[in-house]
Amino acid sequence: MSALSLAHEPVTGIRHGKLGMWIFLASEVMFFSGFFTAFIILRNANLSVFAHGATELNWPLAALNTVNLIVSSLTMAMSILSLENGDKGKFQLYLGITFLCACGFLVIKYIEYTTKFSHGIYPGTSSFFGLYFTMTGFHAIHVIGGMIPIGWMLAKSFTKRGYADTGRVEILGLYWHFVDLVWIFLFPVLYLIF
Amino acid sequence: MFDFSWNMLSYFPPGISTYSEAHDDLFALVYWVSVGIFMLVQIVLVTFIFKYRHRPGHKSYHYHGNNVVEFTWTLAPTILFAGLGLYSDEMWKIMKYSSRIPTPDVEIDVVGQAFNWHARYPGADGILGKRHARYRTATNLFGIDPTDARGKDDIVLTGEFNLPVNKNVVVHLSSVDVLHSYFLPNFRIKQDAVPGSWIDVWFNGTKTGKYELACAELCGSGHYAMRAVLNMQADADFAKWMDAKNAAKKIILDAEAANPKPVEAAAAPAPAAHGEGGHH
Amino acid sequence: MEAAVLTHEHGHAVAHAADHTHEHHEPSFIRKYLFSTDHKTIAKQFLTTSMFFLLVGGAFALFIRWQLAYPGEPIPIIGSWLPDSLVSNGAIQPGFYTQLVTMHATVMIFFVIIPMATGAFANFCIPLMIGTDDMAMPIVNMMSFWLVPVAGLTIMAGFFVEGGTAAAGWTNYPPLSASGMGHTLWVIGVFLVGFSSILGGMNYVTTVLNKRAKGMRMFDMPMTVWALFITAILQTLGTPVLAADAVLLFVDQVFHAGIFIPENLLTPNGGLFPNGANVGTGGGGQPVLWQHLFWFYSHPAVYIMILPIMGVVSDVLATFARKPIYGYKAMVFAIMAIAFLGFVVWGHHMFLSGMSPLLGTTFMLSTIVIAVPSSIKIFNWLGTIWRGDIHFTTPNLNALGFISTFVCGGLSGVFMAIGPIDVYIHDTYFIVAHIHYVLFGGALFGIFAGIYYWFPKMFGKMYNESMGKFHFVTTFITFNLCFFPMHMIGVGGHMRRIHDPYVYEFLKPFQPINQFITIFAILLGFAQLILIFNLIWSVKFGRPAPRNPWRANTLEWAAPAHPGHGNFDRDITVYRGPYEFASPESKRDYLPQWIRPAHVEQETVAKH
Amino acid sequence: MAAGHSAGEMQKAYIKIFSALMVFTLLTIVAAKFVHFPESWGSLSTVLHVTIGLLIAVAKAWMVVYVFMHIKFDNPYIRVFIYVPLFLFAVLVFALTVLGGPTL
Repeated sequence: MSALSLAHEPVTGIRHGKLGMWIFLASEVMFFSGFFTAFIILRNANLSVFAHGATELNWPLAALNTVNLIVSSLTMAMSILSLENGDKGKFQLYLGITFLCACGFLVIKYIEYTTKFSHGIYPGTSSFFGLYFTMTGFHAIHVIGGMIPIGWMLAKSFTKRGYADTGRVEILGLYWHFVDLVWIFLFPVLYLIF
Repeated sequence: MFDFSWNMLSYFPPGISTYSEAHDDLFALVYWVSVGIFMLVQIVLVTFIFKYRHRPGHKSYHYHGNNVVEFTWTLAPTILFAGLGLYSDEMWKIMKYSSRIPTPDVEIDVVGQAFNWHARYPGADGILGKRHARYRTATNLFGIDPTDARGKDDIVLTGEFNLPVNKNVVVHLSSVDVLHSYFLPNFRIKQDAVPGSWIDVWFNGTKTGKYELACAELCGSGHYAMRAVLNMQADADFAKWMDAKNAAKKIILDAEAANPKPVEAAAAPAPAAHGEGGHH
Repeated sequence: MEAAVLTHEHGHAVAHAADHTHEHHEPSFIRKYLFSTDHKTIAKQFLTTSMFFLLVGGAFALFIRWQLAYPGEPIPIIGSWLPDSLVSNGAIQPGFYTQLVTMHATVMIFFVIIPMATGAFANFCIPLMIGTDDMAMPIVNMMSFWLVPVAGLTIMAGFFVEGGTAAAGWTNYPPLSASGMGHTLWVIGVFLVGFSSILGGMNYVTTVLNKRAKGMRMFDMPMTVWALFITAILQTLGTPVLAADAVLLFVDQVFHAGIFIPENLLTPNGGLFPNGANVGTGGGGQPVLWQHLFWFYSHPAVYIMILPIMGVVSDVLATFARKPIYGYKAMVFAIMAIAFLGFVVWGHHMFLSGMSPLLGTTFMLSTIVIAVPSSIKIFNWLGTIWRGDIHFTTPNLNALGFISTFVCGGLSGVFMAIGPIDVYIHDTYFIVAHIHYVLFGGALFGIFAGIYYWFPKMFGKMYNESMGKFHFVTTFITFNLCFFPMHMIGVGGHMRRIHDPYVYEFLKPFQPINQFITIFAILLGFAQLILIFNLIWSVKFGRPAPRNPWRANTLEWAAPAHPGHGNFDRDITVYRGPYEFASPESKRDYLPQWIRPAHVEQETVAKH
Repeated sequence: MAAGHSAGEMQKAYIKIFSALMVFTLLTIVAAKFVHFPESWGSLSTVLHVTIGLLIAVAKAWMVVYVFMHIKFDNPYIRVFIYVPLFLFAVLVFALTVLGGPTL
């Protein structure tokens, strides 16, 4: 039985997880496409409401978060590179920075949300804020979803056995860059242009 | 057991609008094309099933197909169906393009409300007053602008409407709560009433009589009973009916003018017939 | 806690294994049947779950039919068991009726046909037919299944909340669906089942691309795998849009943001609809936006339900006509064309929605073009049985029945594609007839064909052939007598989703037809018990199946009669296409994909 | 690791992209918040703001995908997973805005 050679190299030469992640990301693009389409249609129908809504948002905080995510993207890419070079210390350092950036992102998001609530602004305030909370909320869920495996890999790398699955870190990297990518669009669309 | 006919076309309710005949002809065309293809495929299928059934010693023909044949039976349906589509586009334009709506002889507003149809006639001045959603209340379903004098004499009716025959009728259609669909089977008309927008529907009825107006979009538990009656009248009869309505409205308006307390207009909607509980 | 239970059960299983002198290390019951990562077990889980939901959805349908035939009369037997909130004196109340039509469609689409086609068949067939041991991501696969019962329970829980379950039709159009706990549960359930679909889809695409057996090119794959592969692409790209739509509706339901709800709407009580738009700063929401996003998924979903079935039918027909598929590549390209066009035709569900008529013209033309690849498939199936050697086994009967009914369903679709005709037949029983000809006559007959065809491999037993044939014949006859007359009352203007049609004068003459339909609907429903009995009986008492009972060519028949974990007991290399029936190279009338050319030569007859 | 590229090269590429992303972020803020078009331009000014903002966002996204997500170095086959959903998104938006806009 064990002599069977059914399990062979991936036909496409791309690891299952990576291929699966790309398909998942394609799916994610469609998910956010739904939100962006709704945003475009409702914005065109209610220009003044959306313009007014955007002025209520705190764009400097969002800009800070943009920088936050760009830095985390860089460190994520560097951490993969370090792991491929076998540099465990640098891997931990870069992945650690990525994790911290993600935490920082969530803290800033928390400040933004609570400020809105204290001003009496909720998702039900208008269709603009309905979309704002939905889109940034789902983005934040994606950030949390990325932090779990980042944290796990980081913790694992401090154990005796360490962590050396570069393939998995690369897959995680793809996901993390996608999260950055969504924010790259959310930032101007929600905060800047109207 | 019942009146049964193989001819599906015989089930149509009598058509009485200017384009119902053209509509039914288009339907008949698609129907006979479909019946032709359907019979062809079924006959071929049954023939093959019978002719090529398994018998001992019989071996099938090892054959993978032929590109010329594939090309032919790709091209033929493409021409057929694309032709059908292009041909029908004219009918679509007549029914739906607002640029193709003829000059209206009669213009009314219609709104759906779970589970009733309401119509607004222009009243004595022959002009519908301005309306906007922000004026809408449970007693002012059309959102008639109270500041517009032309709207004062507008007449609102529920459940039963009269319209003249051989006139271009344009209905401005909307809804005050959920989606409804304005379905006049005899006129071959159906259009969703969408809350938040006004959609124009037009028809020209050619026969007098009482016809049914149905709601075709699920709008709650009372949806099934969201029925109204459309009374198509000869010109003179319609004018007489309209005059009577205008006179009645004038009495109310006069009383309102004399009495500082506003008299509840006859326009207030009747309580929904089947609306108990209704919406979840 | 979970882990504790697992180890506990595990210990038991090991003890049992020792008792029964099992040779191999036997996984615990939970690992083996509940949280298994084996694709065949997951396929069986999908199959049993959707069979269960088939009965539930079927029961709902019979309630609906009873009301249409005998409005106001108590439902026989069951009527007295139902609570007074749903029935009065045993007769269905209008509110309950709208819940029934909603739940019938929701259950049948999201919990029967989609899980059956893309859950049971995809899971069972893909790894076996491409000659591999399991899916690319077995744990993702397991999650994909377990989301389905969770979603099902979420939606079913609606029956027990205040106001009842969702009652706005399976399309759940707002503003009607924008309030009420039942609708919120519906939205959550659909989100979950959509997530299951996405996870399944990414797994199937990866598996097909990455795990094909040695020597198997894409164009060596059986039609079933091709169809499932393209379907999986539709699932991964279409479903997230529905998920986004569901999230936005949820935001409207819970926070009243006014995304789909325009300004100043009235509730049925005459008050203002709770809505961000009403507080002055808000904008007007757009009910039609929901429809666009919904149909952007749900039109491709129609193909998610039918494409896998087309693949299954192609395989079954080729096997039992003992003949290669006619125009294999044309069939593959037709599937691709259907999938592509499926994404650009959603608007034909919305001819009456008040969208721009220019968009109507566009969608009318794109929709009508989709008839072309569908007819290519029909012609190729006819070409496949042409000069064949047709064996009338139960799977083949169902496949032939599929062609017969699918032609009807496809042609009635042309009526809907043409805008001006759709204006009249939209939301009438003509549509109901069409959807049942496509999804019952099409998808379900194909599913039956597939269940019978792969039953021997799935359970290692043969099903009972006479019972199978009896099931087909009764189903085929009652199906047609039940659904064909719906076209006629549809042309007569009979609206769908109405609790009592006879409040309308022009529908009163149709009551006898409705009674006729109901009688055959009941017979059709009970005919399905034959299938269920046959399956259960055969799993227990069926005759053991041989390895390749149908003398078929595809790789699943190279596996042992009842394959265990890992599927195959021999190395699999593919040497030729999947449909080499009656090949002159071989003495036998079939030539499996896995037979070495050297081995074939030993039995080759002299070439002429 | 991307075949044929040394770690040093990759690191340089990452830093370059990172700097470009930072500059573009600054640019988008300046364009949106500190560049004002004349009042007389009316709605054209909004259109310009939206266009500039989206163009910068697309450029940034492209850089992330191309270098950080290794599209530049990886199997070209993976690009399908980007193009197909973008095409579908375009279809959706085109239908709803361009075709769905006019009432005829």
